Amino acid sequence: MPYIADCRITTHQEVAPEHYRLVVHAPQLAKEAQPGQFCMLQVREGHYPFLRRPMSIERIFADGVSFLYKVVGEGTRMLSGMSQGQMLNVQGPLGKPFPRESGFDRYIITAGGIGIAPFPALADALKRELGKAPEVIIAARTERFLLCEKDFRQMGCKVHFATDDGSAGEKAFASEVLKRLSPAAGTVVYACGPMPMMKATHAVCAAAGAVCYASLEAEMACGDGVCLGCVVEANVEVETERMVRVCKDGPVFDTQLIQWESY
Amino acid sequence: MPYIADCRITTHQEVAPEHYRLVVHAPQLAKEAQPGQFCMLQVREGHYPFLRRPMSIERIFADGVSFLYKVVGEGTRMLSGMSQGQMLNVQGPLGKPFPRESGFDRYIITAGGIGIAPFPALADALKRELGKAPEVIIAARTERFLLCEKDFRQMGCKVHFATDDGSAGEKAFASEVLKRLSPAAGTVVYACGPMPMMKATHAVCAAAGAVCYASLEAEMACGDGVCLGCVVEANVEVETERMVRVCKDGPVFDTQLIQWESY
Amino acid sequence: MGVNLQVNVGGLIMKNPVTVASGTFAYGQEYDQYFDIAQLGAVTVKSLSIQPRAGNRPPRLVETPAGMLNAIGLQNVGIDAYLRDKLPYLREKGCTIIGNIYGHAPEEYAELARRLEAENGADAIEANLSCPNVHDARTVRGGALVAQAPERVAEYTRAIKAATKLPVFVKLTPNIIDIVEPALAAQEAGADGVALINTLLGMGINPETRRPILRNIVGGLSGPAIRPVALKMVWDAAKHLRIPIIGMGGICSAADAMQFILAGATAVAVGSYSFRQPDAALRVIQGLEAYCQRHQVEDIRQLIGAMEA
Amino acid sequence: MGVNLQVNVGGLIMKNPVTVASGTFAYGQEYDQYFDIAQLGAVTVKSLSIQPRAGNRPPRLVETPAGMLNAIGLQNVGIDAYLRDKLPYLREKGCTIIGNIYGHAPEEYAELARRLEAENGADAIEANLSCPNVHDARTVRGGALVAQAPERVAEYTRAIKAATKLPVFVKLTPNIIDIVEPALAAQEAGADGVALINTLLGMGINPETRRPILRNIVGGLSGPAIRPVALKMVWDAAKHLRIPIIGMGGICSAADAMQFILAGATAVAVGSYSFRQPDAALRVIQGLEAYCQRHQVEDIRQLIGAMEA
Ligand SMILES: Cc1cc2nc3c(=O)[nH]c(=O)nc-3n(C[C@H](O)[C@H](O)[C@H](O)COP(=O)(O)OP(=O)(O)OC[C@H]3O[C@@H](n4cnc5c(N)ncnc54)[C@H](O)[C@@H]3O)c2cc1C
Ligand SMILES: Cc1cc2nc3c(=O)[nH]c(=O)nc-3n(C[C@H](O)[C@H](O)[C@H](O)COP(=O)(O)OP(=O)(O)OC[C@H]3O[C@@H](n4cnc5c(N)ncnc54)[C@H](O)[C@@H]3O)c2cc1C
Ligand SMILES: Cc1cc2nc3c(=O)[nH]c(=O)nc-3n(C[C@H](O)[C@H](O)[C@H](O)COP(=O)(O)O)c2cc1C
Ligand SMILES: Cc1cc2nc3c(=O)[nH]c(=O)nc-3n(C[C@H](O)[C@H](O)[C@H](O)COP(=O)(O)O)c2cc1C
Ligand code: FES
Ligand code: FES
Repeated sequence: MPYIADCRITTHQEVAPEHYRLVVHAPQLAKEAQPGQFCMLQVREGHYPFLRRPMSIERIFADGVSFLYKVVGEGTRMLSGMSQGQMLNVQGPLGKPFPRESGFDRYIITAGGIGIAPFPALADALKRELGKAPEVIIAARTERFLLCEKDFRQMGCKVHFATDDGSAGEKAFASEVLKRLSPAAGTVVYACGPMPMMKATHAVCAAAGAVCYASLEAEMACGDGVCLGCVVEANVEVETERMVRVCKDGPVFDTQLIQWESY
Repeated sequence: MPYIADCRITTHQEVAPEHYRLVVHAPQLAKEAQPGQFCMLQVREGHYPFLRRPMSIERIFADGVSFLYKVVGEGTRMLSGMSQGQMLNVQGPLGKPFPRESGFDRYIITAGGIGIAPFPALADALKRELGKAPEVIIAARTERFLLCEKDFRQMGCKVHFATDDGSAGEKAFASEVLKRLSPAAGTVVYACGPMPMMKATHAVCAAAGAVCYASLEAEMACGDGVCLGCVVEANVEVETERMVRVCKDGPVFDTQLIQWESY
Repeated sequence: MGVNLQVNVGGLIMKNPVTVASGTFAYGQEYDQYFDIAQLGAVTVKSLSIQPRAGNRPPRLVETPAGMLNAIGLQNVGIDAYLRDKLPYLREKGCTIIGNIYGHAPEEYAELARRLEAENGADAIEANLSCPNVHDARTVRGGALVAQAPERVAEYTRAIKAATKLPVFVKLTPNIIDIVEPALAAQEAGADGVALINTLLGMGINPETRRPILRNIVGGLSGPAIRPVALKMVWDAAKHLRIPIIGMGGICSAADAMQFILAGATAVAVGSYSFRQPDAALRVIQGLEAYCQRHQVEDIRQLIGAMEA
Repeated sequence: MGVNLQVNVGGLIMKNPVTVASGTFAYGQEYDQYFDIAQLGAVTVKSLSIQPRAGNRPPRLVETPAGMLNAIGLQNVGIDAYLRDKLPYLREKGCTIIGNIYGHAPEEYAELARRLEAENGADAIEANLSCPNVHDARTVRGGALVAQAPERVAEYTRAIKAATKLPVFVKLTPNIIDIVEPALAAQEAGADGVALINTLLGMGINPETRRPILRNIVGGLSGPAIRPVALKMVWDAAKHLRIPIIGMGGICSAADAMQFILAGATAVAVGSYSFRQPDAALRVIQGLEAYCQRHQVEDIRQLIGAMEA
């Protein structure tokens, strides 16, 4: 069950230009959170920004969680100005986690840019719970935005890099790297990143008969299924609805469910 | 000429409950500022609060100025959250300063509550320029809000206290203390505080034939004479206007000019 | 000091004057995770239509300075699923329910009101005659909303009143010259109250892509940004109406709610602010009680319309 | 890449599409302290009336979430003092001037326009038919503003057009169902452009004193809070008008200005935001140039109405 609390910021560091890791003290949240879930952060008191900002849970610790975020607008800029020791109002955990089912032959994570954020927690859980260290594809514009490599390596994951400019790993899209890894029936792929990247990932998986779970993004007001603002169009009806809420029915979806033609 | 600049906060301390002194590094401002003038502070980036906040200049140093303020709403609360080292966007100096004319027999300052803010600079200037250390009446709700006593004593000012609850000095209004000091023709009184206090001060001075200059308050948008939002009603026409702008024609007015009946 | 917060809104007894705005509280269950929603004066549910509605295509919302634009398009489960799946939860909790309804014609509103009464689905009806996101407000000129035409407001109100004995509130739009006209039309047609205001029409464009931010191009503006506009309309209407007003538009705090009550609202609704602060409405209730105590007001009804001009 | 920013607004050549909103820049001199105001596409002066006006009694303004309410009441020096004391400064600087005028009847507007033309007091006329703070918007029902009645808009426009050869822009109110109606009325009566929008009616109450915050009770809401509303009105009007639009309402940045241009505005005005940031309009100009360069647009006129729906 989600809850709302002022949480003390215990660590806040720039991990790459305009990319930050923020750790909050939140024992109850840590106990309930599952990889793939997210929180709504209240960046400021007052009316500006008016809405909370959704952020995936990056890692789950004994007494708190971390977020990994990129500054893209005013809300994230204001967030980046907060200091260790300050209180941040956090609502969560929200949304459906990544399914972690045993019985797959292969577990592959594929992340584009800041889409890497939910995966350290997932890889850790897959390793601990299923004894499977997933293979990880980390894609980014350029080398210095390839994040979390060390975390994955420490868990024993095999890491593949892809960059748009070839500054590290392959000069390729994440979906192309994925394709060369030859996913097949019996493979489960976890994806997060820009919409075109997830669309391409879905296509690769669908062609290969692999299962694909993607964590989608949408503008959110409530983060909790109330406002119906964050919907994406589904291929089939979900509980009589053709529109599915990213916040409550997702953010993680089996990609077969999504009507990718719209993107 | 006023200007706008990001100024580094060099000191920021709570001097009484909910009362703060803030010093900024602003050499140009310090060179131009006169006692009684004020600045418009931009409390935050973004659109909230939307308008700047007017603050009197408390002291003028070689390389900056100080403000003394009370937290009364969200803007001042946000301001109080700023830390030493951060940049504050300051517009100023604005408005007309306190006239500092020689030739008076007596110089009396009378301040109610946070109305004390503009007076350390004024007392200092009177002392330095005219060799006159003014008498000072400091009035407040209760003892711990009597501010700046030490500053005035160091300048050789005689200080009188008045509190609403009698916790220090006389249990009286500032205007009553003033009356007992017997201002007369040849006395100049400088006043700042809540409107009823300034109205009463004007009455005492008018009856005694003393000159009275008061620094008024009004909600301000531009602080620079543009919006016409901050007006008070004048007794006489000032440059063909019956409404005078607190920001540009004031904030310091000869109290004879103001139509006190409205307050 | 004991404070009476109970109000009578055109026959609907609310234990305190605070409800939530339709569409900002779904059917109550989600926010019951954060506070006991039975403490609300009433729960106003998302607009219900006869058939389920998928709503508009996404993107459907965007933040704006001190507010937000939405173009949900009345996505809702439909009256059947509401009565079957959503209502039991609210009734079990003991909530007072305002059933907000939306239809394509007076008959549909009447039918919805009849069903809600017959199946104990609501304790009062709020007729949404003013949703900017369903009629094609993008292209129709000269007032596409029922609430923009007083004679249509009267016609719809009469149809609903004929169909139910429940108190009927009519929800109006701020996109109008004089809010008093449709409000008086509603009153004369028998409405038991008016709900003011729905969202203001607005839009946003992404300059980088040169495309509208909302797929529907146009949406409804809500939040603190519009509060001064809503308050003015409530004050206008209160001067001319006998029937009570449910005031809404940007209410975030008890101080905001007090402005609406002083301007003449008998009850108030917390809307978009619940998205930021799910228990905002509860805090408003607590704040109103504290206000009355601080000001030694024994009965909040003494404050309705008590602004001293 | 050289970028052309020059636009022709119904006969008024502006070297860039950015002016300032009337009443938020006085007569230019104050803000010339902060930047060279001759860089503006035009300076739009505070509404001028035949006689000086003292305006409303204070308090006249209050901040609101992402905006402000004002009830200045068109305090101004009057046309004589303007021509004598304010104009020379603007002319010496080489500013292009939009003379905003306000009167009690068509004849007064005509007279003001005639004087401005005769004494070289403006390069175009903007007729303020929509100030919420002078007609008694507090008590008059059913549309107290000229801009709320298309036939009156036409009458006023014709009177002004008959009096001057200068381009005439008509400034309209957002407190209306369909902005296209008065806009078309203005166009058909010969207006050379419309200015959209004036402030939205609003109010505030201090709950502690139970008194209205503004002495006038009602004021006009401006600032980023109203931007989505203004943008929607500009887009609506642009679809139906031949004459150009000067867009305004909450513009703070070049990105905001671009939204209005893409929606169909030929020029834009920075209003209340200048109070926070006196050189905001200059930054908008610089930002528009940078935008065109980044998007490889050689002529900003290519972007007018270029939103892809
Ligand atoms: C479930 C979920 C999990 C997310 N997890 C992360 C994460 O772990 N790390 C991270 O850096 N970002 C994450 N995001 C995206 C993040 O929420 C946005 O980047 C952030 O809200 C932008 O706020 P802003 O004020 O800085 O930008 P704004 O000024 O609001 O907008 C800047 C740009 O970002 C887009 N944007 C704004 N809000 C959202 C939003 N809610 N969703 C998507 N795009 C948005 C705008 O359309 C605009 O293009 C997540 C989003 C969702 C929905
Ligand atoms: C020329 C001038 C000099 C000033 N100097 C000082 C000073 O040295 N120290 C100091 O503490 N305060 C000073 N003030 C008052 C100070 O500007 C306000 O207290 C401040 O703007 C309140 O901002 P806020 O956001 O905290 O309060 P808000 O939330 O905006 O308002 C809280 C209360 O303060 C009142 N208020 C808000 N803005 C103003 C304003 N601009 N003027 C008067 N009342 C206002 C409101 O009506 C409300 O009752 C001065 C005001 C003026 C006009
Ligand atoms: C996301 C969202 C959905 C809404 N859906 C409805 C609705 O279904 N029916 C309705 O009558 N009003 C609807 N509204 C309007 C609100 O009930 C309310 O009138 C408006 O938002 C103003 O209040 P606020 O500023 O407090 O949000 C909706 C508003 C929002 C923000
Ligand atoms: C303080 C103030 C004074 C104004 N005075 C006038 C005026 O004299 N004439 C006029 O046509 N509009 C006047 N306006 C309206 C503005 O010109 C503009 O239409 C409105 O503020 C919307 O723009 P903004 O949101 O950018 O401020 C005034 C607005 C403000 C805030
Ligand atoms: S963000 Fe409100 S329903 Fe998803
Ligand atoms: S604050 Fe704008 S004129 Fe004084």
